[in-house]
Amino acid sequence: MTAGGGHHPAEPTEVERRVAAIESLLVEKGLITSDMVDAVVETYEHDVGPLNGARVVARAWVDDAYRARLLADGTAAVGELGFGGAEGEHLAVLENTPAVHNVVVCTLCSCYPWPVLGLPPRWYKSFAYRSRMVREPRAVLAELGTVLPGDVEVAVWDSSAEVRYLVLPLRPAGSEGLAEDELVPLVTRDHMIGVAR
Amino acid sequence: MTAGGGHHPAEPTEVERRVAAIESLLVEKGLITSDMVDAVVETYEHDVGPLNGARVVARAWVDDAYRARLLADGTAAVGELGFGGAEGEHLAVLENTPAVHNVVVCTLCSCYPWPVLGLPPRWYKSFAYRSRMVREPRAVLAELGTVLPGDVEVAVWDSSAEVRYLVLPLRPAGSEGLAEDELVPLVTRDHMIGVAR
Amino acid sequence: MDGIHDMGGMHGFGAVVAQPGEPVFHEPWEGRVVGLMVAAGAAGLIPGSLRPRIESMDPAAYLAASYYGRWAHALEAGLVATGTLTVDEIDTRVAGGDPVPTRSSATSPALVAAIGGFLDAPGATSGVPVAAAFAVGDRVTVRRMAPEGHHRCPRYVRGVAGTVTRVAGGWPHPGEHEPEAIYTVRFAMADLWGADAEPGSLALDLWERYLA
Amino acid sequence: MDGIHDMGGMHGFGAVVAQPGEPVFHEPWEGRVVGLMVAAGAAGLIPGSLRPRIESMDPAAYLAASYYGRWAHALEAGLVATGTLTVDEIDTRVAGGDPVPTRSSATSPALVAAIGGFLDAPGATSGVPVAAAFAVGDRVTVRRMAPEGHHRCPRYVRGVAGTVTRVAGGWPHPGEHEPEAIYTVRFAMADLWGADAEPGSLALDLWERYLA
Repeated sequence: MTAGGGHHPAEPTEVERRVAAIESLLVEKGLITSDMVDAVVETYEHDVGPLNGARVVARAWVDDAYRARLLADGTAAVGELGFGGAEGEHLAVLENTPAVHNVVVCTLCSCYPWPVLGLPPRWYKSFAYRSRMVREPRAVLAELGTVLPGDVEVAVWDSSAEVRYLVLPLRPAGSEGLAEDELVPLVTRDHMIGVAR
Repeated sequence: MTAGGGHHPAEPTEVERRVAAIESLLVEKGLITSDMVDAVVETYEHDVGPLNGARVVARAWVDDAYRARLLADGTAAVGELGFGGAEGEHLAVLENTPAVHNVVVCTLCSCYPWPVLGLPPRWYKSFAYRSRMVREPRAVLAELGTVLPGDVEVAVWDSSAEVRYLVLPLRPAGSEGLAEDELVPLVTRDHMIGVAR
Repeated sequence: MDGIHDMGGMHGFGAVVAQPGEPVFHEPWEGRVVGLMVAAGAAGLIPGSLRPRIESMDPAAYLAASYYGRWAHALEAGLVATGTLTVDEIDTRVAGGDPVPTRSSATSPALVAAIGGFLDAPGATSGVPVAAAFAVGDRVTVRRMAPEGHHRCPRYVRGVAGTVTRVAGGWPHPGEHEPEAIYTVRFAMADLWGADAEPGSLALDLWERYLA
Repeated sequence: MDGIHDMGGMHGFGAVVAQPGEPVFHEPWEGRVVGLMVAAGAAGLIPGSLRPRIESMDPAAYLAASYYGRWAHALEAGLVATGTLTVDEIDTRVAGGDPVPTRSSATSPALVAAIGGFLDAPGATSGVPVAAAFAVGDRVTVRRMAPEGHHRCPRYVRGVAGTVTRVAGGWPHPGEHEPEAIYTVRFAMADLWGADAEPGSLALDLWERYLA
């Protein structure tokens, strides 16, 4: 994406105009350069996304020692694969089991483990998700297409302080013969937030 | 006031247009008549307001037996003076004393004792008043110009259910020689909500 | 429901600003919306209560609207819910119509009298006599809950212990028909808001089902 | 502050609707606002945290804005607070300007690298070692409070008892500099939302000052 290069099917909105005005003023004053902004946009549009997390999960599925390190110190183990940084400084990994299903929300804001999942989707940031997931997780999961058996315990994590959470999903039945690289595409963002099982 | 007879210095707002549309449609369908609406507007613009409450308070100040009846059964005692009706079906009167100052709020809505105070002022309905009066009454009272001595206990009443509350203020010092009719003008709406002492 | 209307204790709404000499209605439409609500009620066009309709507004719309703007929403919602009007016909009239409402040539002395009766209806300080599980002086704790339906138990008292100061009588809980005891319960400010709260007390009226 | 952002448990916000194949940024300006926030931070133009600036938005504006709309508010508020820009000059540019931002001819390889460094900075799962009053397995109760300042203790856990499941280490509380212990505390859903709540548990991370 280049700066403001998108087409505008409708009139620019007030917020769009204000953001453009701020960028123009900062650039014209020489306080920032366009390539600084571009670098961030490029990073989250192309480099940092749920594929990072999927690689972490696939490694944990095939490598028990890695899995143990991941659960003991998420940040360090994720760092072994080259991932880390803003909003992932303090990562903790929540292991799903046949008995327990973990799901993550941030009621106060929309905190999210950027280095392994990228930037959050709209529904994660929605007031509906933020308000409801802590009170009626099964109802919200069902709306998102995930109906959990009654004997699975739901554990909700509200990432209210410094730690960001990543769910380690169950390895799918029937995937025993697959190699690490073949497992990666089976892992979705929704698995790692916990809204898919 | 006649229907829609106010001048419009600015373009009619969306809500103004919708209310006018609703009134026009109901009238044109013969479901209501304009004089029904007029009667309500007239009632609250001219007939029912804080002067009613002031008469109740003045009576209580000069007539101990009335005061006792008022505190025992607000609705009945207010009814003795001819006041009653919607949002005053269940009135309770809160007596200020040198030691205790009462103040009324409705956090969930803006409940208010209409028959004795009329319709509430904007600040009573404001989100600021509704949110803050139950948490920091002294701070809010001070913003409204009422600084209470530290030794006066503040008792806040959130009219959350069916009862509506009216504060019976302290009779002002120096008013001992005044007759009931002379006391009436000393009683303000703010005294009877409890935001003035 | 624990909706946006339940704002007791919240920060962020700014200062309380009074306007000396404020009129009863700031704009003519404010008076009309109150009049329409009462008139439509007297004419049997809107059953049920205003408040659930206001509380079910979209929260952003709730905060953006004025008090009588929320009444206007509830008026429309009530008339649409009963099939008295449709959103389409209101939209059409708004798009093409005059902002000055049509005046009827007819008058309704009987209904105007009925309105007077409604507005002047006498009542009683207490509800009907009813069995009460708690007595004045009892310590009670407000239950934890998250009701979907309309209720009158603000979040800020949940889990807090207070003292019954009055057994007010019985009224039906909103949406029901059988009376249930209501208690005035007094809480210490520090129990609601922490040790650094302002001193003093807060009282509110709670149905028995809210208490343990 | 216990502001509009503290919405855990509230009703009224509707259904959760996912959009399959959603782009990272729905509009170019959303990407620019994230980029500007990071770039302005890297250039030292905005000290302090994003969140207090978002939380202090007018509540109606908060609910009316999108997520990146709230970032845009915080970006502007931060730049104005430091005197980097004025509201007047932004308003003037908005009124007269092009919605396509000016592109600089200059580049900043060093600052771009610094951004890369910021975005890739390694960290640690736990904060620094710090004295901790509670241990794993302890029952703790969240204090009643009503803090004016930025904090991370949602209202829905106030007064509720839970169990410490992890002593996470020490971090400074927002707005402070000395580390203080953070605990992961697990609550039973029924203790938060009442006897008819969904079964299960809820965990969150709480600074020691929030607990008793």
